[in-house]
Amino acid sequence: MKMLINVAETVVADALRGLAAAHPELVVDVEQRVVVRRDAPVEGKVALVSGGGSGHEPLHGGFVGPGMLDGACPGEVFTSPVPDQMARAAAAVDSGHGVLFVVKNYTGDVLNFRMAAELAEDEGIQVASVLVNDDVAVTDSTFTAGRRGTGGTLFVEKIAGAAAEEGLPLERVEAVARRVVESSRSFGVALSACTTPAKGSPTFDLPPGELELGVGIHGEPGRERRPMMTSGEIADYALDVILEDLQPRLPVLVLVNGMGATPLLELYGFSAEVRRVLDEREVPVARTLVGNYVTSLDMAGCSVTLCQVDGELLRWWDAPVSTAGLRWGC
Amino acid sequence: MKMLINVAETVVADALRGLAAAHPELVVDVEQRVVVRRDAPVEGKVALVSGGGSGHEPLHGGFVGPGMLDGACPGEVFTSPVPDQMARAAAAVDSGHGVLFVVKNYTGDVLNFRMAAELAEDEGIQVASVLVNDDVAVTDSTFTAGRRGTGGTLFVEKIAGAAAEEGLPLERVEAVARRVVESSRSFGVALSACTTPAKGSPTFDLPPGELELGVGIHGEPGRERRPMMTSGEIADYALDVILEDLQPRLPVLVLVNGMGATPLLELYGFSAEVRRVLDEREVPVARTLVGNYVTSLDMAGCSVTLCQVDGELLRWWDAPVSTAGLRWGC
Amino acid sequence: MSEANLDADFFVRWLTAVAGLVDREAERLTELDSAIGDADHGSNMQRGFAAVATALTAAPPATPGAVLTTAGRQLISTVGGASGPLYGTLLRRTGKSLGGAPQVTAAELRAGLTAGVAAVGELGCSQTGDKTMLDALVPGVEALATSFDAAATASEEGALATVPIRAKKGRASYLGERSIGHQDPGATSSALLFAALAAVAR
Amino acid sequence: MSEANLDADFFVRWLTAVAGLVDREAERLTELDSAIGDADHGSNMQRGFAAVATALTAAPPATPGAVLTTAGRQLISTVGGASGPLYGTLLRRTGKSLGGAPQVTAAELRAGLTAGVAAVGELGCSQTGDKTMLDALVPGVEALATSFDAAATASEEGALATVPIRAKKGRASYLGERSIGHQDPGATSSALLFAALAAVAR
Ligand SMILES: Nc1ncnc2c1ncn2[C@@H]1O[C@H](COP(=O)(O)OP(=O)(O)O)[C@@H](O)[C@H]1O
Ligand SMILES: Nc1ncnc2c1ncn2[C@@H]1O[C@H](COP(=O)(O)OP(=O)(O)O)[C@@H](O)[C@H]1O
Ligand SMILES: [Mg+2]
Ligand SMILES: [Mg+2]
Ligand SMILES: [Mg+2]
Ligand SMILES: [Mg+2]
Repeated sequence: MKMLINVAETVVADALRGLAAAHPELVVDVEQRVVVRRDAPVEGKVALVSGGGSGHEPLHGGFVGPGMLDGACPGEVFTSPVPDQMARAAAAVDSGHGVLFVVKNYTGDVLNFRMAAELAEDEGIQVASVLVNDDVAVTDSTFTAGRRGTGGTLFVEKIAGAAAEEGLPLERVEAVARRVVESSRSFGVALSACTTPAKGSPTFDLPPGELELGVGIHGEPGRERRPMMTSGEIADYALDVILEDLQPRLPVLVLVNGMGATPLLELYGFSAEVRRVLDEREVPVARTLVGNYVTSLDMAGCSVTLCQVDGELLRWWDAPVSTAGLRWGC
Repeated sequence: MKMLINVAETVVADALRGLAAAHPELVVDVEQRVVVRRDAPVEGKVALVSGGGSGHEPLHGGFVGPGMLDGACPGEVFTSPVPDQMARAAAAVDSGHGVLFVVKNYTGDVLNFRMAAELAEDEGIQVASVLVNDDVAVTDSTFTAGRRGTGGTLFVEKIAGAAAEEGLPLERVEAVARRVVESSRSFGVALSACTTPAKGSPTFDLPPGELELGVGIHGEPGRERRPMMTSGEIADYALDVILEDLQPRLPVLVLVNGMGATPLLELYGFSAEVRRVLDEREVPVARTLVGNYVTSLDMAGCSVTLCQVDGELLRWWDAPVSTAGLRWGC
Repeated sequence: MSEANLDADFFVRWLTAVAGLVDREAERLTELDSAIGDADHGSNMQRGFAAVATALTAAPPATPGAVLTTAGRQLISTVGGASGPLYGTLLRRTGKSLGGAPQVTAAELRAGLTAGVAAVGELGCSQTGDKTMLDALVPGVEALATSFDAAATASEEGALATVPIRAKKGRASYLGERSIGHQDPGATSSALLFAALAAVAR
Repeated sequence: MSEANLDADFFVRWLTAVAGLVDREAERLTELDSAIGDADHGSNMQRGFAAVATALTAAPPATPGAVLTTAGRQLISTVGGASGPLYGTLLRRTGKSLGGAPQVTAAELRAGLTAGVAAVGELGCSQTGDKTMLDALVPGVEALATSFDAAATASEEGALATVPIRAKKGRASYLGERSIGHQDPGATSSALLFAALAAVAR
């Protein structure tokens, strides 16, 4: 498998060097793998820190900046970062008003962030954590590690980031983040598997004429495999699952997210089908975002995330944000 | 080849429906395939119209909005749009101060835009055109159709768009656009071929262990094929070709552009190597943009574009822009 | 050359026949374009001539000139790419030079096509030997002086003769040396125009 | 169980042996993780134990407890993923329960490991039968009551016994039924810990 890399061992460090070169508004510690806003700590503001395995770019490093995250910690490809990174990030961004950890629900992320919270609290930093688990493809039961965190993470980081920017205290920013988690549901499909630099071959086998319904962002298997479907059929299927679970009573934010290798032309076509289904189901759409935001390296496919929002959450969604990966209003 | 589509025949129309649903700030005529700013025509402003074959998204439809294009005309996948589209777009955006056509140098685009200019002029619209031909992989001689237009198009549309927004008259906006063309050079590489929906199989054969140096954004062949290279070697090669031709005396804008299927993680890593080479060559870098902007469907690979800028061009580059694909400062 | 007068209906039948031929040969045209272009010439021609046939059937123009200008306008409005404006110009210019006559002679058609082909070269800044549609159009029009069948043969031969040429215009020119050994898709579709003309004239 | 006293050097040799074994088995661990996880367990363990070996060689701690807490800290700081905190906690908690003694008996080690393994279950909210490292750790520690070799055998058997289990924790749990028939990578690496212990004790 050909990749635009030097060697597998340095992909994360190389990417961080590139991020640093392109974004002088970020402080990138390539050695320690910590990305923070240049103006951190922001006086009087609760800070948001997230992180996770690399390979999902622009998540999370691309979401560091005014209106979203204060710091991010990239791990090895598809491997949770270590607690030291998160504790270091927390120390770099804490203005004394506390830090919210935004954690995607994977065992590794959960455990490492938990340890990081202990380390940070030892340093006198007030820490709260919110667990993002929006992936309805996984049954949340005592028989699984619980729903995975995927596209909903973007909504959590954006909306809680705006709430923090407004000066809300830690408990309230945490509560906002939790509200967003409770309001978000995602479903992903893969048309092809992704290839990690370390392994060099696809992480799973997907026969030519089939697609994986309910795939995770690390190529985790989904609910089922089916013969290839049209984008209209995929939208019907994905929204069926999401809407059954979410049962929205409020307008929704829609994220049509590319997994990495699916052309934007196709993503926009798919989002037309998503809108069709939502219209048919009489679910009002407040905003739609289409693009590659929570990716899975070079996987072909997409995910849909809905987040139902009241006026307050919508206002925070619309609030200015200025990051490498998401930017508006400023 | 699996695609996230309904049928090949409707991909462009489907994508336009999706664009319309996601972007209420655009007026999308799905039938006539014209995308314009909702506030067009903007009083007192020269209007910019571009277009070309689809499959390069977000180019051009994703660059319609304040600070950049007033209108865009998407053709069939990899096929120039027809003159009627461009003439219609020109009529929709002209405030009486004239329209600048931004044309990528492909025979089809050139001929169709030329006819569109005649049609528009017949309607009393003042039209100027600028030809973007930044691809140094093609020898510009009487034996070719000339250099192709690729990544430089983004610089032209952004910078001339800012100049137009400032109220410059048509001849001066045209002159600015021409200055940007003269200051821009691109070079692209493919790690894999792209697949058009109509054909359904890769547009060219690239053996597993090789890459195509100097590829075009429609999968046109490049200068040579070589055994796979590291991202550092690719950066050395591409910038050698570009710098030999451009010989910049001013700081440069750098665009590290993904062809579609290359993960952002790799693009950032590659841009670190681009910066290394520019540092070694003592070429000062004014700004760097990394992402998928001028794509080639699901091709894996990237291109680099340099544009040397004086203070004025840099100011226009930094000026606010608010489009689906590029947004800052507003 | 026969003295038979060609009326509007003849021209409608000609272009409808082209539409049929292009439909049948679309895959081959795309295959040729795939080798030295961007694999769309077949679908481009199909889209264009289907629109031509529809327009001519819906409201058949009264004169040969009007048939051709209408058809040319349809091509320009529906094809895009390089071939749309070029073929559109070919038919429009030919149609214009036929004027408003209700019938034309084969000689008049030849004169008209000569003007049309010249306009193609002007628009495309191209000439024979560049490995383009001109390599089939020019010999085709010349042989029209003999007969429709001769024109079909000559344009077909012209298309075949593009194989060893190195492309100087259009997308194929990017290939340089590597364009040698492939038949030009546009020249191939041009030969279909003359094939249809001969068939309809029979 | 032998009465031999285990000093800091013994623990350094143990963990260095683990590093060697993990290095040798990395590909197999990743292969196992590829089937029911995300194909990184081998490289995770390699990275972690390489750092442990380096740290212990650079500045060998004076007591068994310090060796283990240092090693655990290294794992936590370098591995990431699920296995980093879990193995890190295992070694740290074991080390802490050994206190500051310069030498410990095998029985004391077993008591320490019992506490360490309990901490793993607590941190991971997991228990034996969930198809995790616990399925090798728990029987391994139990069999330590007999001998180091018995512990190696028991943990190896525990790892093998994960094959028919349906995963309830970690990444493999997403697979549901489809996790059945594959050996758990973490249980497999846990067995390596005991294999190294037995080898060093011989
Ligand atoms: N400058 C030109 N002059 C004449 N014919 C040209 C020129 N450029 C291209 N062509 C013709 O157009 C054909 C390609 O048409 P088509 O594939 O439909 O358009 P595109 O190249 O835009 O994809 C070529 O095979 C060639 O015959
Ligand atoms: N909750 C848990 N409790 C105990 N062990 C666990 C738990 N979750 C995962 N594991 C162990 O971790 C192993 C996976 O480690 P690794 O692949 O390094 O991390 P990740 O799953 O984050 O990629 C699994 O095989 C399993 O033995
Ligand atoms: Mg992992
Ligand atoms: Mg084309
Ligand atoms: Mg073509
Ligand atoms: Mg793993």
